[in-house]
Amino acid sequence: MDLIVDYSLQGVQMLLVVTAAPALTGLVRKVKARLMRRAGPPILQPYRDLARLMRKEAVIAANASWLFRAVPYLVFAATWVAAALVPTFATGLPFSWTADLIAIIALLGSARFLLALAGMDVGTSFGGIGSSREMLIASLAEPAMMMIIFVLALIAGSTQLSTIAEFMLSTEAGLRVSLGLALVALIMVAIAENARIPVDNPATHLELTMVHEAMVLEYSGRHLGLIELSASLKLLLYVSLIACVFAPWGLAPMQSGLLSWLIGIGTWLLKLAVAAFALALFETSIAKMRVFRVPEFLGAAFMLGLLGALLEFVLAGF
Amino acid sequence: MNLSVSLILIFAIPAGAAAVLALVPGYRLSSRINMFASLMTLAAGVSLFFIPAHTDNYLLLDDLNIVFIVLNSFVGFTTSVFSASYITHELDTGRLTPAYLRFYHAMYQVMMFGMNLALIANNIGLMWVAIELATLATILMVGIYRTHEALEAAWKYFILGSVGIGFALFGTILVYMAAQPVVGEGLPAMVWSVLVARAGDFDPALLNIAFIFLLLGYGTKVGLAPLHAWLPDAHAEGPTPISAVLSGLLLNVALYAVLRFKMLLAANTGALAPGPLMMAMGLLSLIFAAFMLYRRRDIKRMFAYSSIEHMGIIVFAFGFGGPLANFAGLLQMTMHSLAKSAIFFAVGHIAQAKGTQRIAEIRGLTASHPVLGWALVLGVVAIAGMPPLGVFMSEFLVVSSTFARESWLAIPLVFGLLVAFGALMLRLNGLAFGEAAGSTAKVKASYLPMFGHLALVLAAGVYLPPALVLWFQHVAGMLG
Amino acid sequence: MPDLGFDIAHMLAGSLVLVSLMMLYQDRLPALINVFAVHAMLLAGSVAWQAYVQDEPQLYITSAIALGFKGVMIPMALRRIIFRLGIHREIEPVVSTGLTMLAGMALVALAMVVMLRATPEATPLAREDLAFALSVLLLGLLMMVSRRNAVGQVVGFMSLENGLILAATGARGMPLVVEISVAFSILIAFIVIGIFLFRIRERFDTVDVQVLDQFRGERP
Amino acid sequence: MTPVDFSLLCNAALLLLAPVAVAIAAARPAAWRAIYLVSLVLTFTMAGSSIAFALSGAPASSEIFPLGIPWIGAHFREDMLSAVFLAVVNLGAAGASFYAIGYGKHEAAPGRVLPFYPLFIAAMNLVILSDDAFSFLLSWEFMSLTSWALVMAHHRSETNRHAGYVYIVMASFGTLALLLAFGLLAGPEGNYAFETMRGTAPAAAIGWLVLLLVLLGAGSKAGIVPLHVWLPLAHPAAPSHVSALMSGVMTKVAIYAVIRIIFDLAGAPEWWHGMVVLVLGGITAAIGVLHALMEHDLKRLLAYHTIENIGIIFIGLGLAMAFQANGMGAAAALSLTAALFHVFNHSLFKSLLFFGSGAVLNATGERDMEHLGGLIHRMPQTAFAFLIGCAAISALPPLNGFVSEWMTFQAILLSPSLPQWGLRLAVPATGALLALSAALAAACFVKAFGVSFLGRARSPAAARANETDIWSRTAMLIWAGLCLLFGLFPALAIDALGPAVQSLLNSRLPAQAEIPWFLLVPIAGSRSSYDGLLVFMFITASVLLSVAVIHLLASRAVRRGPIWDCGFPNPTPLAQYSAGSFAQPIRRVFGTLVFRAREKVAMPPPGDMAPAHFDVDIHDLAWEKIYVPVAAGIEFTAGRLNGLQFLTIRRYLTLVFLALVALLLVLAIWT
Repeated sequence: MDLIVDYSLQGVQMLLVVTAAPALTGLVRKVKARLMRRAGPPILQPYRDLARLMRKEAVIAANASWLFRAVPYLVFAATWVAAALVPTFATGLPFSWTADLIAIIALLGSARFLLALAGMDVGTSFGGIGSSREMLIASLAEPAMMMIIFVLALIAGSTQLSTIAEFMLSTEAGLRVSLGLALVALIMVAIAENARIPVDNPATHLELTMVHEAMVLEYSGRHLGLIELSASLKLLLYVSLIACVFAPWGLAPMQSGLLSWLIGIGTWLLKLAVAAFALALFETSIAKMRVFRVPEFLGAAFMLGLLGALLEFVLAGF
Repeated sequence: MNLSVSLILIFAIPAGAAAVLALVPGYRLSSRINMFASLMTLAAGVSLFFIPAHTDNYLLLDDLNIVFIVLNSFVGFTTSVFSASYITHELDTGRLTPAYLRFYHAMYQVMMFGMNLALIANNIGLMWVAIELATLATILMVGIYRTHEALEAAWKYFILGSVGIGFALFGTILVYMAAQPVVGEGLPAMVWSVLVARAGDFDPALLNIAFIFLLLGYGTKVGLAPLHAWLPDAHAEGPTPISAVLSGLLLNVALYAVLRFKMLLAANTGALAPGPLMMAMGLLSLIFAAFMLYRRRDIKRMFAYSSIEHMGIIVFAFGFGGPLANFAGLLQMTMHSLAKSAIFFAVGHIAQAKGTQRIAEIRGLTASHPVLGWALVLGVVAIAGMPPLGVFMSEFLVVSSTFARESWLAIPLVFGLLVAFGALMLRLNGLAFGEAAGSTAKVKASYLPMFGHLALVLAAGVYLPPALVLWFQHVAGMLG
Repeated sequence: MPDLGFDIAHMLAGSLVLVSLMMLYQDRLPALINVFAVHAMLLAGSVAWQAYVQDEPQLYITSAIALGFKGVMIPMALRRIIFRLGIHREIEPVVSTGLTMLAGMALVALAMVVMLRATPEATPLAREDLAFALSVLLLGLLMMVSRRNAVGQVVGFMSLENGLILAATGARGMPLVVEISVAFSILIAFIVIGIFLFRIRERFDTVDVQVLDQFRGERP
Repeated sequence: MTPVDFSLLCNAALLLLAPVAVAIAAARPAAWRAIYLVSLVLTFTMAGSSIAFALSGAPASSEIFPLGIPWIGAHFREDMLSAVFLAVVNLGAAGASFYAIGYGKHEAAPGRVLPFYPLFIAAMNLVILSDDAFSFLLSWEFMSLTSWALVMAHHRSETNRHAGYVYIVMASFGTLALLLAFGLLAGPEGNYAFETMRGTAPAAAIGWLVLLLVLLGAGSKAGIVPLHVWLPLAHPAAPSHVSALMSGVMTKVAIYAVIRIIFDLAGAPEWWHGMVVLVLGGITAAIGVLHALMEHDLKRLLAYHTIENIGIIFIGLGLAMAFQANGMGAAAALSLTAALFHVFNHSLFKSLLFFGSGAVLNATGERDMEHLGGLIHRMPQTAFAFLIGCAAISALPPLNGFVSEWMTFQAILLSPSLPQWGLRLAVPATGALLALSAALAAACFVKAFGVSFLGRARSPAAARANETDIWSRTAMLIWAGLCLLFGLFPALAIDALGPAVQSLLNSRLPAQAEIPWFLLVPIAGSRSSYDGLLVFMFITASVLLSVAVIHLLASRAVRRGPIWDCGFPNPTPLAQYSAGSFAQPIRRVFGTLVFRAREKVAMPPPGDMAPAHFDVDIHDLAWEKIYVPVAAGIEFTAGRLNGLQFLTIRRYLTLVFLALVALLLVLAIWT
């Protein structure tokens, strides 16, 4: 019986993330539009976009390979699995042991690897530019992320997200400088990873500044739909990640009842909304930076993370 | 038949053969006689294993010189085989005339006579005479082509060699002077076995000076830097069989003399330790020759410098002393003789095939002459101290025993080895590989001596027969 | 008698050193050859005296060789060579004569220091003789390295060899001395007549070793 | 028959194969396949027997022959550690042989490859089996020699000859350094048998010297920075199956040497020894991958990645040393297991990638990626296998490369409990370098795969390429399958490594195979866990689900059209993003620091129709700051001393004279 409940909980989480993801994107867009004194599309617009894209026939370049067609599915699957492994409303789900934080980040890395390859498949200059820049950003963001993971793992003694969240909920955690550093760094990484302003602009098709969009330029139809959904999922994943580590309130512990799960879902949605507002506010108040400033941006994130890690390493003995 | 007669035979056969060869006009016959006489000498040398140690006022047979004699007669024999095929080509190209060949063969045996006599002599005066005889014979051989370069090399060899002769004689006289008050006047004071037995009572200071002169005198023949100058040119300009004999034999004979006197000094507690001097000169030769290898343009001259390098290692090992280093020195000497003469065999044919000795004009040998080319590769790899060839084992022992006792001394040693290695491989790269240059004409070569030597070196790198090991260990113990 | 024997031997050996130094000082070939003849004659005297003192009659042979061969024949031959080649005018020492003399003095001093310290128990005769012989040897070598001309070098080599004979005869009862002196004489004859003049002149028309040096190996 | 006897027998057969190969090359060149077939059978049986031995956990078996140094003899021994490395070597060799059965057809000079190939494999095996210093070094140098001969197989190219030269000199340098290390361990009595070395731990004072010499000796073979310069030259120069062996396997033999000496022979390590190794590993990883990114030659790129992976392995080894020095057995076991597992994984995917590059080389005649492109259409199976290899080496889940890197990270995260300050600072810094190199590796392989296999063909040769032969393809696909297999079931390998780790550290990871779902739990479940199988199953399920949903409920129509490219498609393939342009952003970020990279743009003046030129200067600082000066120094000394060949006789006499005077002076002064 417990087993069925456990598994269905996991199923719920999987469904939850995939359904909530477009809404998060829609909310961010809506808030941004409102902040710019535009009406903006409705929050549910991304769902309609997705539905339309899915129904359309896919136009593929004549020389596209099988890889080009397989990548959207693979990217979506990897991102989805990764997102489903981050605790959203409850910790200790049965499959949360499958992958710890390092593996989740690596899964995202797999997705990005494939997407970057797809960008190069047709053999265009835009695809190449996008892949190249995406990998540059990733190669700087991943070490920074790893430093953040170090900090968390050192504090919580684990890289398992459920354990970290439970530790953060307990009183032992307290306020630490290194945690603050890690939070700032994590936000910076999240911005870069999700191709948000100031690193990239998800709304632009202005060639020279594109990163993510340049990479997926050749996609259309259901393939594009899957990639957009993956992007939304990734945003959701990072928000959930920040939420579960730095704001773990409301997370249902293991073996708890229906009520706490509902509370968990409720608080999680609330957190998403707050994050969407914050993100929109941040994006509207800042200008996109030049691509070659990105290393500095991520370098700062890396330094913050390293600083946090060093602090923890050095203090660990006391 | 009483085998003791082979004590006499090992130098009597060459002497007789020299006399015969001086009279035989046909070069085909004389090269056969040369081979046969060398084979007989080898047989006599091998038979020495079966007779008891011998000591009288003139001749000495102990475990130390058997090693040298057998090695000497063996390489002498294989070189005579190689020489037979080599010389024919020289006659064809007109570099030598039949008259000169007659002289050449006679001198070859004179040289063997001198070397074997030097090795078996118990009398230091006799040894001196014999070594000088061998030297003079080689000087004549070096100049045999009568080109400007050959004459110049012979002249240089002659002058430097004569000074060396003088030094060695002075050293010998000093040893006599040291021995005379103890042993008494006359012949016994020049008999090595007597000297070494009573060396403890000699005047140490006189022995010291004597050793310096002997080291410099015989060291000139060994080719130790800075006394080496004759060696590269003599190797480069003489006929290749002579280069092989010089590197493979004459250097060893001179080294043998140094070793004998080292033992004499070691037997006197008051005398200075000969080791450090030998080690210093050995290291100097090694490092100097290693650097000199880089700029060589003549293939034979390059391998001559490699001989200097190896003699440096060997002298270093003997100077270092102790059973392990002495063993390593003996092994290194044997391996070097075999490998270096094999290289010269290959180089001789290569130079004949390509019509030049210039390194720059010999390229891609493994492509144009696969057998010769790979033989050269194998030889150079052996001489550079790569496994599984024998030099690797001896260098392993030299370096590791040095490192175990005097760690810091291993650093210049290793440095020199590495520098020399770099140079040899650099040249090998150009010689054996790349697009073939020059003539690709087939050459009639006798591969047997070459591959015979290399096979021995290869076998020794993996497996040393216990009898040989015991023998070498015993000799290493004698050397102290 | 031992005293007198020692004194005379000492005097003869000492004069050999002196003559060696004189040879260093000569800068003309004919004069050098003359001084060398004196050197050889002194050696002959010394050897003869040793033969007498040691009662070793065979040493008279060595003495005779020194006198006849090195004191007379070789100098004559050399003189003929240099006159025929027209190089009798002068020789060019590489370093100045003064410096060479100074170096010679230093070498003699070194020989003395090394030898006299070396043989406290040896008979004084042998000891002094050896010291002088070493000096002569070193001076001969110095001569060889300070002369550019081949004749000068040969003379240097011969005086070196005179030192050897001096040492050998000074060694009481040393066997083979005569044989060695004969062998050395042949060697010198070899140098002077055989290889040297025959081959070198055949090829190079001069006996200046520097010309030979042009054919050192490998120079492009 | 004991395991060691069996392995020795197989190796003897391999050694005997060489003369057969010579005969074949001379008499019946058509029969070349036999060599590879026999090598395949022999190595495969050896791999099987050593795996069986490693799993059995049986005691070591040894053998002494009266060979080598007479009074020591040739000692051979197969214990758990050697069994692990024998498995790695022979599995790699079996793969290479299998591949070569097809690939060898294209070999221009089989006579220069066939005889040395079995010798090379045997030499590597013998290094691992050796149990005394002499046999070890003999096999070690023989391994260098035979691989040098293989590098020189294509000797007509100047680059290859240069590569061979640099290689053999570095190899000799390494051997001499190892010789000195063994000299230290053997002590003045010359106890060269490992048996006696094990018994007598060296004095603490020389421990650092042993470490230094081992790092110089084995490190130069493994390719740690700055001793790596020969590696990107030599590995690509050899025929591709040999490159796979050199990169995938021979470097592992060097790792074996490090482990054998440091963990087994040299006694307990000091903590800062671990730190040195760790930091070197981190630097090596980062420098290696950055060089790889700048490289456009496919095989050289792979060779530089070998350097990176060696760095990762060294990080694991350094951690193990540091933990072991502090008595933290479990953590040390984790680190060492991670390192060993990475050794195994790297041998798999690096061989695979070299196989792929060999296939590309054969099909197109090109190693330069700027002339490739679009090969995925022409060589789909090769492309697929190569892609798996790329993903594995980029440490992407669910493949095997990720597992070992993940374990290394887990080991790094255990380091706060280390007491030393130096380590506490060095470990996170190294972790950052490790993370950086992992991310850069992914970038690099996007470039490698993207430029070579994707896009449009940049040269006619690439456009005409044909899929490679069946043997090579099968070898590649099997190896790709292995990469996946050990990504999904890492517990298989990790448990097999257990006895070896146990024998070295006296502690090991808990057995993983009993945990359900093949979950990997190195320390404790609450701390960290990873399950490649489940991840893979989830992804597969998600893919299937989304394909099904979309195809059933939405559209499945596809239309092929022209390239869109934002409306400006350029028909010439040269307008594609090239390898150089792909690497440009990263070069901008790291280039000035690591390579002193300079970009030169020669833009013609307005109106001039001449094409603009763009050049990049990349410098290998290790080469320029260490090797070039050393070579110049030797050259200079040789030049100065060379004058001594051309002196006059008088001057030579002067030398003799001075030597005499000097010695007499010494005598006068000293006595």
